[in-house]
Amino acid sequence: MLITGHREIADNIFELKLQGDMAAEVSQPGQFVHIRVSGSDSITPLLRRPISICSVDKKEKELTLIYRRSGLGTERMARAEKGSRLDALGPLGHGFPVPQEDAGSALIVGGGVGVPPLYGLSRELVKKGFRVTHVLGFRSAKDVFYEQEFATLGQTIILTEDGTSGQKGLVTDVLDGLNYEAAFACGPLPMLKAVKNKVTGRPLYISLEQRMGCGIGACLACVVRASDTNDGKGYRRVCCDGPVFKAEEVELC
Amino acid sequence: MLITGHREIADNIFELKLQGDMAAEVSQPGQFVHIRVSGSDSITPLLRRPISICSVDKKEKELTLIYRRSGLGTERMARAEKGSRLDALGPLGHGFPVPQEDAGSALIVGGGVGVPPLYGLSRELVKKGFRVTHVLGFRSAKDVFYEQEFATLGQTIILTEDGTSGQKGLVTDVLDGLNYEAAFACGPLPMLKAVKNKVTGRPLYISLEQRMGCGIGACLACVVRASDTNDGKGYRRVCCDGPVFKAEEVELC
Amino acid sequence: MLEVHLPGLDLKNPVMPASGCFAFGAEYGRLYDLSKLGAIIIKAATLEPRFGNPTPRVAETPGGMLNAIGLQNPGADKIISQELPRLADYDVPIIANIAGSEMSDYVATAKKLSENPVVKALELNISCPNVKHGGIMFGTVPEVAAELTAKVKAVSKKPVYVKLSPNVTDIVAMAEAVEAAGADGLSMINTLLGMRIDLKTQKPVLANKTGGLSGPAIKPVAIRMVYEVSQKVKIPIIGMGGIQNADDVIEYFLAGASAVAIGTANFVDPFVCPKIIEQLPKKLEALHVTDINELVGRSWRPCVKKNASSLR
Amino acid sequence: MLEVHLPGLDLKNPVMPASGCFAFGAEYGRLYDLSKLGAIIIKAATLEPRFGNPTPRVAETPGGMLNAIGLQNPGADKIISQELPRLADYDVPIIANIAGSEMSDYVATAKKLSENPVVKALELNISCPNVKHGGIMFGTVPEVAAELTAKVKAVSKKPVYVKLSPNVTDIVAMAEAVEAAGADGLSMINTLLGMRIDLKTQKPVLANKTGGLSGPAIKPVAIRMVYEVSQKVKIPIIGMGGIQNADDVIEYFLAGASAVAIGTANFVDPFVCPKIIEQLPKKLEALHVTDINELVGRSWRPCVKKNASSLR
Ligand SMILES: Cc1cc2nc3c(=O)[nH]c(=O)nc-3n(C[C@H](O)[C@H](O)[C@H](O)COP(=O)(O)OP(=O)(O)OC[C@H]3O[C@@H](n4cnc5c(N)ncnc54)[C@H](O)[C@@H]3O)c2cc1C
Ligand SMILES: Cc1cc2nc3c(=O)[nH]c(=O)nc-3n(C[C@H](O)[C@H](O)[C@H](O)COP(=O)(O)OP(=O)(O)OC[C@H]3O[C@@H](n4cnc5c(N)ncnc54)[C@H](O)[C@@H]3O)c2cc1C
Ligand SMILES: Cc1cc2nc3c(=O)[nH]c(=O)nc-3n(C[C@H](O)[C@H](O)[C@H](O)COP(=O)(O)O)c2cc1C
Ligand SMILES: Cc1cc2nc3c(=O)[nH]c(=O)nc-3n(C[C@H](O)[C@H](O)[C@H](O)COP(=O)(O)O)c2cc1C
Ligand code: FES
Ligand code: FES
Repeated sequence: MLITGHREIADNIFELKLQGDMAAEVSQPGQFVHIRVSGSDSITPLLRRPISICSVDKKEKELTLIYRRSGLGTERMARAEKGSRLDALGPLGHGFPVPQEDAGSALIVGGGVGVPPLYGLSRELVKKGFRVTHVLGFRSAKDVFYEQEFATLGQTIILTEDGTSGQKGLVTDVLDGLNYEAAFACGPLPMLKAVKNKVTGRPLYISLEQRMGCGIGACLACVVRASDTNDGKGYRRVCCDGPVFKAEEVELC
Repeated sequence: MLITGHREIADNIFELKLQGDMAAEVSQPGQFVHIRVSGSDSITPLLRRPISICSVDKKEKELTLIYRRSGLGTERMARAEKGSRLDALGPLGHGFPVPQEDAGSALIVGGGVGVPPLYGLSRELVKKGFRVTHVLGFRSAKDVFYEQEFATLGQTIILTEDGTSGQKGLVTDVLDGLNYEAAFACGPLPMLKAVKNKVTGRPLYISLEQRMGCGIGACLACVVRASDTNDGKGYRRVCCDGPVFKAEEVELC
Repeated sequence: MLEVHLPGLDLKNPVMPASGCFAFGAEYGRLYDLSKLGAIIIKAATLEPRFGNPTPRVAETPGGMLNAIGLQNPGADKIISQELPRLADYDVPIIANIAGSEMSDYVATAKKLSENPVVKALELNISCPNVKHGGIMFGTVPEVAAELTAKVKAVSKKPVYVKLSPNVTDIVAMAEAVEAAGADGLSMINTLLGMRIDLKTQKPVLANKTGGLSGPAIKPVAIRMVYEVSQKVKIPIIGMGGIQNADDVIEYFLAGASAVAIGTANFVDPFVCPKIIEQLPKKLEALHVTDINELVGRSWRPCVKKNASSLR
Repeated sequence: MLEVHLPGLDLKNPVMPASGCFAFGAEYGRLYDLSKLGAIIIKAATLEPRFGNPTPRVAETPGGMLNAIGLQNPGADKIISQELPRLADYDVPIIANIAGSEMSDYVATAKKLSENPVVKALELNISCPNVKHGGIMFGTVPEVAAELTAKVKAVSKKPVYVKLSPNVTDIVAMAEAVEAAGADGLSMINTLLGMRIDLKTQKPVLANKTGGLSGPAIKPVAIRMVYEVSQKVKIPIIGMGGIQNADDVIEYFLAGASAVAIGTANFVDPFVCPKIIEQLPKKLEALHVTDINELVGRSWRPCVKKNASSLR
């Protein structure tokens, strides 16, 4: 796909815009693309990198991704220049289900680079008439991104671990007082577990991360155990059965 | 070094200009640089590529290289853009000895991408007052380069295997009639052998190619046998004892 | 020019996805027509279903990857009832990869799968580095490998290709032992045993600690083994390990392989198999080769075709 | 924080160039001060001079390289008379790598070199894949390796590190055998046996046909072996194979190495050794480690330092 925009929006956090026909195929917020960072004749890094679709602009045929520069692959990705092309496979996986009717109130909980797909989700929910509350946790002020974007969609509570921006604390510190009919979360595993404990009696959808090989369901690298011990398969693949699951469908460990 | 120029001057033949302090250290025509084509965090291609210095402009601190795009490394090299930087180690090796006095007549014989270092050599010889004759062989018209550049330095006989440019034939076809006191050759091994057979009773210097590891004399990848069976070491390293040798010093096989 | 005939396998071309990298074809079948493939080697089947190892199950390495999937599969019966019928719709031979912990598992699984009409050959996986029990002796002790091969041959209705492990001192001894025991062909190589340690956690990246190294990094090891073994055995070799493009396929043929399998590269480019199949004829023409079978073992065969000198 | 003490070796840092990749230091000594290095493992010495193999002797592979130098060296006597005196000028311990075709060669070479005051330890190369005679049995049969080790130990005036070959089914058995025979330490790993075939000539690129695979590609295999062996032996391990940067050095320490050697990377970046030595302290600080020796084997040691949890 063609890189139509690429900028650092927080400390080591990049917003990447990609234009191409794939945009038309995106069916749910929370799907991801699998990016080949190396050139076509390079073997470093060998594997593709999964990055969530943050939002999609079907008219402009444009996807927005947000990623953190951390290891070899994302460091390379950060060097990709506007105007050049990126080999992206997708859209992959099953994202967040957006109820087609019965608008109501939704809670969105995100942590770190788990936040991006929730932005696209929130836009869809708001479009459908939902009242959305966002609870977004970051390590520090320098890591915060998209605060304004979320704020225009609904109430937005920012937390940082060190208190340098928004409230000091973890996302789970503020969930108790909130009112919502369904919840959606994406972030590190400990956060998802804590959220799962807090959100009871209402549907909770979570997006998982797992190291991937193929990204399309063939290698079984990315499995998680199904919670139901009588489940026929016993597992789910994050890449194609997920990355989004109902919280009770899979074991978080 | 900084890439100050890069263009295709014949079919798959590129002229690359590099600027940097290394230019000041070049001491002989026929020395080479060892180029790391991959980025600093890439492992493809892993090894450096040896490319002869074609000519040096000490005032502009600029080296000119000419190379053929053939495999993985030179294909990458061909994509390097003017203004970007290239990791080059050098100048390496011992080049052609340019007699400090006793100007006379010299024969220069080159084949294919063996031609480049001979251009710098010819310039030096002409500067010292030598009368230089160039015999340059190529496969076909599309492979010929630097014909004009050589012509301004002295008589230049171009041969192509298919006769599409200059005379049809091999460089050795025309050597017999020529007059010279010393000869210098660079090109494929069969050519060097043939030249060695033709040039007798006069000093002949040849530049050899060999697959390299380190490029500086430490790994012994690039050895050739010494002709003298009583030679203490029994071998010479192309990268640091050469790449230029007196024809009788080493075995050509 | 790409047709290849091996025991039990009439292939329109010699390119097949490697076991474990293509599941049972459903996923890649959504991307392209599986009938383009020479064959499909399906994921390892065991007698009982297996869940496999904990995650993380993959890790990236320089020019390669480690995996420790641990033979996750739904078991032979479900493969037969749920996966093979779907594959019958394609015009492509299926090779069933068989694994187990005990000889009896292997034998029972081999019997079942070899009786299925969709399965055209078995690939006996004596080389999986990622399972705790069994496996290791089968793949590293020639006598044990030979015994297992003979037992499986005794029950199999289809030709048996034995998949060798590279983690041995003497690959030729392994190959000769299973050939003598009746193997119809060899698959080489399975993964090299490797490990990567995460500097942050200071522990192995893989939950299983060690894993199998695949990808371009291992190609020179595999080529060497195919080269050595093909000179010593008469049965054909399906070569694999690090194939990324048509040139790599030709390198395997020159080394002595009669067909090839592609694993890791499918993850890098899901269309790599059909792409290579499409590129091969052009590559062969450039080498003045009219039949890919001519290339088998050319790197060591003393007598090369008359026009070979013009190729240099 | 980088000081390391091994049998016979008091090193200011644990980083040394690997044998065969640094000759006798003269060439790299022109680029930087060799006293910066932890030690230098010099090129393999044999009793008699050797010319080595025909060229081409190196070939590039994905993420690695093959070499078949063939132990070219001027022989023990010339090394002692011409190379060692020059190395005496540096403040850096020298480890002499010893090779041979017969046990008696090894023993005689070991005796000579170990008597030289510049040599602080021997590295017994039982693993060179590139010589026709000898070598292979020494490096692959535990009993033979043990016998050789014992014989060399009997004559050596200096500690003996045995350099193991990765081309074996059971690296732990090899390590345990040479430890029992008196080895003071291990060097792991030598190169993996590999091959590359040239599509144009249709023959192996190397004149020797096969060669030893080194470079980043082999790192996961080496890490796995160091991890396995370090849990089973009490003698220290000099880890090597594919080290390119300070992170790789730390990965080797976590796996169980007590020092490291760097081979191929010197060809890619001639300053890689001093660069890594310079970067290590910063890397260790980031891991809250004050002494690199703390890291040895941390990936498998059950009990990690109290502050370890903060590192994750
Ligand atoms: C479905 C999904 C969606 C994701 N969406 C985003 C996103 O929107 N923004 C973002 O910043 N990150 C996202 N991640 C995490 C992202 O994939 C990793 O940060 C990235 O792969 C790290 O690559 P690297 O080369 O920088 O790190 P390296 O350490 O060099 O990676 C080495 C290997 O480990 C894998 N790996 C490392 N960390 C992770 C991880 N957390 N999850 C999965 N694989 C990993 C890499 O893919 C690679 O194969 C997502 C992960 C998944 C599974
Ligand atoms: C001293 C010296 C000077 C040279 N000067 C020039 C020059 O001025 N212009 C030019 O076009 N070429 C020159 N060459 C040849 C040039 O080095 C090779 O063409 C180049 O290394 C090929 O790299 P590649 O990645 O394109 O090919 P690949 O086939 O990918 O290379 C694979 C490996 O083989 C080595 N290799 C392949 N061909 C040669 C060769 N002919 N000589 C040495 N190593 C080789 C590569 O360096 C690499 O390590 C010179 C070689 C030497 C030894
Ligand atoms: C994720 C993954 C799973 C694998 N599973 C199996 C398997 O079930 N059975 C088997 O025989 N080989 C298995 N292999 C090994 C491959 O079939 C192949 O032998 C190996 O990966 C080398 O080829 P490559 O470098 O092209 O991947 C697996 C490899 C990978 C990467
Ligand atoms: C060109 C070359 C020559 C080598 N020569 C020797 C040698 O003489 N003796 C030896 O024990 N190992 C030798 N080796 C092996 C290295 O010492 C080292 O074990 C191996 O290359 C792995 O490390 P690396 O990946 O950092 O190169 C050689 C390796 C290379 C690349
Ligand atoms: S990454 Fe291969 S199955 Fe999910
Ligand atoms: S290339 Fe290493 S000695 Fe010449």
